[in-house]
Amino acid sequence: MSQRHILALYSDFDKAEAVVKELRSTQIKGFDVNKGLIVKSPIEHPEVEEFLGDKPVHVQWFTLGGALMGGLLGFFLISGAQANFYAQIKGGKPIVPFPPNFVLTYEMFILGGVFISVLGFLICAGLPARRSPLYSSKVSEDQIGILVKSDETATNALKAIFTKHQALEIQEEAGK
Amino acid sequence: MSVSNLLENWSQFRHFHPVEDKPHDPYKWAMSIDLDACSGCNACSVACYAENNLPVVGKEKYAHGQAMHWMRIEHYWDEDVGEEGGREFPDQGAQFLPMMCQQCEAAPCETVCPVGATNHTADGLNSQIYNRCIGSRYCSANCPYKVRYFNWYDYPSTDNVWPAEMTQQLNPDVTVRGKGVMEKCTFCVQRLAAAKVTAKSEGRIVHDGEVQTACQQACPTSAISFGNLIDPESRVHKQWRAQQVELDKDKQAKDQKEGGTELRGYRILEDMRPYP
Amino acid sequence: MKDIREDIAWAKINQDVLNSLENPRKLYWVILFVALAMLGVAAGCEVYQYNVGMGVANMDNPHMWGLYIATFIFWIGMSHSGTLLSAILHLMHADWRKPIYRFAEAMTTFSLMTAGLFVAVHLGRVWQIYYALPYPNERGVWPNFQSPLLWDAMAIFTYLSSSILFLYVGMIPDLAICRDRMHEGWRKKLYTLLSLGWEGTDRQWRNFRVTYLTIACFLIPLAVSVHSIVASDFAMSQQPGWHVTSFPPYFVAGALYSGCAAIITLFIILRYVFRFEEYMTLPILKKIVRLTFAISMVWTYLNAVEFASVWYSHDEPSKDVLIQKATGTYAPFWWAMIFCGSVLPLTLAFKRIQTNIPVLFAVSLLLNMGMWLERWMIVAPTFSHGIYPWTWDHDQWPSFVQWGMVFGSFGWFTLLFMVFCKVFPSVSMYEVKEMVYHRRQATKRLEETGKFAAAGKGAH
Amino acid sequence: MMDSGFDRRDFLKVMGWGGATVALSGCGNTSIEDGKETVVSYVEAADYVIPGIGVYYNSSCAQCDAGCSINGRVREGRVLKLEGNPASAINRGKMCGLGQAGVQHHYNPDRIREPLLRNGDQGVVITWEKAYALIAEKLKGVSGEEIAFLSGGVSGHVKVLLDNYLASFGCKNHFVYEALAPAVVRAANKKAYGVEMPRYNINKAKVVLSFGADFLGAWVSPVHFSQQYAQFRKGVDGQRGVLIQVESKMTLTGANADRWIPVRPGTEGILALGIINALGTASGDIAAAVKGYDKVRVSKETGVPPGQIDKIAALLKLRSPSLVLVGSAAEGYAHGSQNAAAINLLNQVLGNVGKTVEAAAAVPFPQIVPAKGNTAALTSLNEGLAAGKYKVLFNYAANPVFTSAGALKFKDNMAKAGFKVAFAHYLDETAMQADLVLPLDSALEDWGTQVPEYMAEGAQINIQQPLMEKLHADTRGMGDILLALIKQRRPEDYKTYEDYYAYLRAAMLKNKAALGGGAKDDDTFWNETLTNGIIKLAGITTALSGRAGVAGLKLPSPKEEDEQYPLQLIPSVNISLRDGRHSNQPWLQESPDPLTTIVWDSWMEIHPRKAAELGIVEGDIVEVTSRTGSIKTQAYLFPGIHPDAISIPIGQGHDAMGRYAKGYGVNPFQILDAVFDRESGELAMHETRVKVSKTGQRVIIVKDESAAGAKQIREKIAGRVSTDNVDLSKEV
Repeated sequence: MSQRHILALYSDFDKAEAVVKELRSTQIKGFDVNKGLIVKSPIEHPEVEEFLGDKPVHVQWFTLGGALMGGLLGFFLISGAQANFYAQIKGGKPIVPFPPNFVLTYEMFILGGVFISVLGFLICAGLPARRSPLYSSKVSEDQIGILVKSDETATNALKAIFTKHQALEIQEEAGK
Repeated sequence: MSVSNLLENWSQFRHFHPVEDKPHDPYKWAMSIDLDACSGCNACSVACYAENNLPVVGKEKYAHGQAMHWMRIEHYWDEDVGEEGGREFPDQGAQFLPMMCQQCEAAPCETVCPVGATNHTADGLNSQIYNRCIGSRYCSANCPYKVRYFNWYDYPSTDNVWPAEMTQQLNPDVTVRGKGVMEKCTFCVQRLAAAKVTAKSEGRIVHDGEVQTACQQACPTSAISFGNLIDPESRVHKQWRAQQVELDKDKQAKDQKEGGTELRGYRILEDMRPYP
Repeated sequence: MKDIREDIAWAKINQDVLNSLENPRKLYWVILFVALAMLGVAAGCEVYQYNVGMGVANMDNPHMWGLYIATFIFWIGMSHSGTLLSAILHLMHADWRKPIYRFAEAMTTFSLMTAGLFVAVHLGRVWQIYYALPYPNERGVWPNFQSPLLWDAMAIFTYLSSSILFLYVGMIPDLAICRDRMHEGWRKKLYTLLSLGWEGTDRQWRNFRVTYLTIACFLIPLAVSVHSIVASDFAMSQQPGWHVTSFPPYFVAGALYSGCAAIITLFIILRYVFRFEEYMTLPILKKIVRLTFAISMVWTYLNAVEFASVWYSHDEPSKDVLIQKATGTYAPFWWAMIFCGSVLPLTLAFKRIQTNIPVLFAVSLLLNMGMWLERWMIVAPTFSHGIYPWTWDHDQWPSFVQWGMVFGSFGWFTLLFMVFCKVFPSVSMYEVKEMVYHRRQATKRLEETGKFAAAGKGAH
Repeated sequence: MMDSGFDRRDFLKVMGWGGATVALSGCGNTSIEDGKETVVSYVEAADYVIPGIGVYYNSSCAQCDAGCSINGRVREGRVLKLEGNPASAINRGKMCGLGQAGVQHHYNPDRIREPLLRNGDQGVVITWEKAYALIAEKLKGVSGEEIAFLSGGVSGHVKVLLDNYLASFGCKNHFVYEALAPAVVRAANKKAYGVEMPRYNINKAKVVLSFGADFLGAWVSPVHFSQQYAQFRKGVDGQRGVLIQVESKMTLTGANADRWIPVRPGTEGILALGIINALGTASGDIAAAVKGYDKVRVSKETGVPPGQIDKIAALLKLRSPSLVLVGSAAEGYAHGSQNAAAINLLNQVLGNVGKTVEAAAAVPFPQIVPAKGNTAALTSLNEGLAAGKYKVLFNYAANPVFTSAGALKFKDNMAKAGFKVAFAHYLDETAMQADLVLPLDSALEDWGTQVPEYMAEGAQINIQQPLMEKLHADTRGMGDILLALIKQRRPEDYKTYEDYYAYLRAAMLKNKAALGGGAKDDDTFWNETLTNGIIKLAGITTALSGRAGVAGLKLPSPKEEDEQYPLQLIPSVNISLRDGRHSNQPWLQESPDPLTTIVWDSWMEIHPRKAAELGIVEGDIVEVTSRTGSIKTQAYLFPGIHPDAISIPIGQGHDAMGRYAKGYGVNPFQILDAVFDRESGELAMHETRVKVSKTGQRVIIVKDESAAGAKQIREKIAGRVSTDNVDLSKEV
């Protein structure tokens, strides 16, 4: 059974919210609201997250891991280099002096945190990504897009819902 | 690099302080200068130029303060002479003070070098690795005595520093430094190294007086003593003891007050600076 | 007065900002050309210095460091307010930062790049600069991790890379807009590549929000640590005038101060050159000016604290250095610094001045000059009046090479910055949209609850 | 010299035997290559070259007349550094900066490399054969009276050859000229003690009262005196010696004194008499002679407070033996001999003669004892030249065009000589005036013997031997040149000597017994001599004469104020530049003057008070004008000078002598008036009166000390010993 995409564009969040609510409340065969619904918006909008329901974000775990890894790596690299490779007394200080190593560890901690966070972001957000089959450049301007993926059978029902809520435009994947 | 190696070194180096835990053994080079004998004649300085291939920078660069005298003779006048309201004449002359790298035990220059080009050697010297130096000049900025000299120019290729004939005088045991590196008094490390090798091949340590620095050798009043501080028979050791100077003190308390034994100079008495 | 018009259409925002990428005023090209010429001066000086030796810069013993290090600190300092505006204000949900934070972040990045160049210029053997990197090698030779200079290198590397990432991550939605709006050509390709296929899906936004917040959280302590470490270059040394406990906060305050002043300057320039009057509005400027004023007072206080602690201490050499600063060769510069840094900002307390663009432009430049002088006054007098009396009062006036390099660094910075503004949107489009949206919502709610007064803060 | 027979390689074979004891670094036998300055490639090095091992050879320092023995480090055939020879009683292994710079004399890029013949303003390179032939030609038909030979102080076998050469013409015109020799003091000593230069035992004295004798700096034998000084400071009986220095301009010695006493220029003798008076121990005619010199008068005339005179007298009485020295500052006046006599009298009154002033030993070979230079010789030569007496003028080891008083107009007079030959290392000012310039070997490439003028312990003859192969092929040793010249005159007597080396060796071996090598065979003796670098002899000692009378002692009161020329010019002697013959050694140029730390230039020292009167600040370019001429230099404010005097150092201001000397500073000799010591006829160096005017220009003085003048403001960096009983030392 083939899947089809439909994109509907709305001019404001209220309408989009209403659409999403309706989609949730209506049982349409061949359309899973949890899997087949993507909302595209031009701005970061907390309400969107609210009406879409709780979806977990995992970036912070990357951050934690990265920061710890950076810090540990930094400290052991530095101490190891001092103690093993470069055993020279400087300024009457111990060979492996803690205070300067802490400073560097701190920097490495941040460096690791930032780098791995960004990496985590790319992974979690699925970037870089191929463009989805239906996209309107209006989404990056001022309109809210609702992209649904469903069986062919559900198409009409979905379209009806979109139209009901005064979609500015409905795009449909070319039929197969 | 093995883990055991690392751990072993680590525990050892955590306690590594040159003054307390690990005495320099068997050498700890040290110098003392009898300021009362020093007449300020500059012989040491010229001897240093001769021994260590120091460039003569010429008037213009000297005017810019770019002279390379590892050993410089300073003089200090009494405060009020010649000033308004002061005495008309000094009733004594200047106090001369030969100044060269103090080879600090806890050297401020060593910690700050970003590339580790300056280090403390096991025999108590503050070494400078010319090859490693990148010329950040932080060491000099942090040197309390300002006895580090930077190669502002490429002296070997500068006119009239070493014309062809004069290059023949250059001491082959000492590097001619190129532009952009820091240099300073080495306690004539080339002589020390040679003496140590000789002594080692004969299965002994270097005797007192066996090796002299160029300045010490030249000094007409023998004001400069140089030797191995560890060696209880060395002149330096005896002088230090007589003057009640101790390496690991940062303030040299005397049991007699002014008069009997005048204390040692090097005067940054504060934190963490025991001298070699 | 409102920070921004609330009825501004989103499409117009896109259009206005994108327009800046292609149609700036003519002045843009003038600035670009001047910057290029200034950079040429510096390049000439560097070639000369590289070939002949550091001596041509007129440094000597004890004046081992000159304007290079002073200007290095200046540029590092400048970078801090980008972080301040974008990260701190982001965490505090001050939404007026939104139209201006992008260029502030760019300023951070480019001033760090400028500062990095000074490290290279300053080195006696710049061709061996890689010795300072902790790269593994067969001989087991590592840099000296005890050196504050190495901390510096590390901190700056961290800061620079984090800033670039922060700038980039925050720009991805805008790059997507550019991608969508731009006609075919190299720009389109560039934006397509850089926008990573951003489509504004809910999943992307969700992760984006968390990531941006996380990096902002990291960036704040990082920024503080960076300038503390730069301060450590001095505070960790044993020289009088440098060995000051209060240096790290003092440096950070100075950094924020000079950065804010620079933001005012660039704000005024961008507003004019790229026709951003709609976005970089006077109320926002006013807010920055007030912030600057507050920081200037913090700086003044820390300055006073430093003097006072020296004054009441028993550290004679430090006292001498202070007296030398106020009365010696450097006195004119020192007093100019006090004037520019502490007296002049008092004018910013006047409301009329807070929105007077020509006056602000002049004042902001003078503030920056004051801050540059501050850095110089930290570096130079200590050399001319260190612990060791033999080298006292040996003054060394920097040669044209040093001045040329300092002069050229401004050209370099301007060049990078201006090119950036032409290639990337210097106003964050999506965030201005958010700002407009939220303000509108807030106004609507206020209208509903019948409260018409107090339109000031954005609502959330 | 090395044409055939005994060549360098043979010499080295011998040296390898004798030098084994010298080779401090152990198993060293190195080669001095005979191939010019070709560096031996390590890849194909000869078996006996051990790269990296330095070998040491003893020789003698020729930088000044003190006669220090040196120990040169030779590596891969190049001399690298000079150290002192510990065996010498004079310098005991020590060296001054001037001596260290000897290698720069040797390697100086401005040395003359070929004989030069004047052609207009140009010097044309000629061969040695041509040069010798030319000299022979010019001397043909010239009588002995028409030849003049001007030289610096010479001793040893060069002197013998020189004397013989001149004798072959019947020429008695050997003018021995040294610009800075203590000639007046010698004369006064001769009168007081019966010898020109007794031995001073500074180390045995408890108090040293020095009237302008810069014995730590540039006076007579500074390295030797410096060692004595160090012992003197430690004290004879544990009591630290006290040094009092009386002079108008502070010298290096003055700067080391416990009490520095500025006197009005020229009144040193009066002060000495005043001290004798204050001592009150003299009797007889001495007491009578000093009767008039009471404290009040002396104080008025010398400017020294009466209390100070009492203190000195008390100290001298308290601590005996003491030593009174008379130096150049006291002798440089028209009444210099009187000053010196008065000061020597003080030694007698204090009973120091025989204790701290002892008889010195002399070398028992009168032919080789040094011919001592003085300035009176130049004056008489100058007169002769002015009168056009001389057809041929030889010049060796002196630079009178540079060092003669401007008022003598020596340069103009020299032009009147028919043919002028200069034996020189560099084209100095005098060589520039010569018609024929013959290049000399440096002291490190030449053979020779040297007899120090000032003998430390016993007598000694210094051996000078080459430390390396000649740097330039076409230079010759002075001995070789003289030998070649003398062969022109007396071929029969000298034909057995291939070169100077052969002559020297033969001459020394002939006196083997007298030189202490009686039992040894020739080669052993010779090798040992070369190895040691010195020959120590018992020497002959003339006992010091009892006491000098006060007859003829007449000291003029200080002059009235001179309205037109209000200041006294003191040309000061710099420790490393001396009379300017070494100004082309860059180490010395860059070695700061100890008191002012100025380098590469001249300066005028002036008392701050006087400077304030004249509105002069440091760095002002001032014009110093005397009756003879004027020079411009920078002003340096210096409290260690009497306000009635200014001082300009000697040694700079060359307009020849190569890149390191030419064009730096000014030459105060140029403006010296022709005033002479009435008794000895020596030039009174300090008698020129000058006026100082500002030119309006100002420069920043190039010096090492900080602009603040190196005062210790806070805690003292260098501790200071204020009185006599503190033993100060400093650790690094």
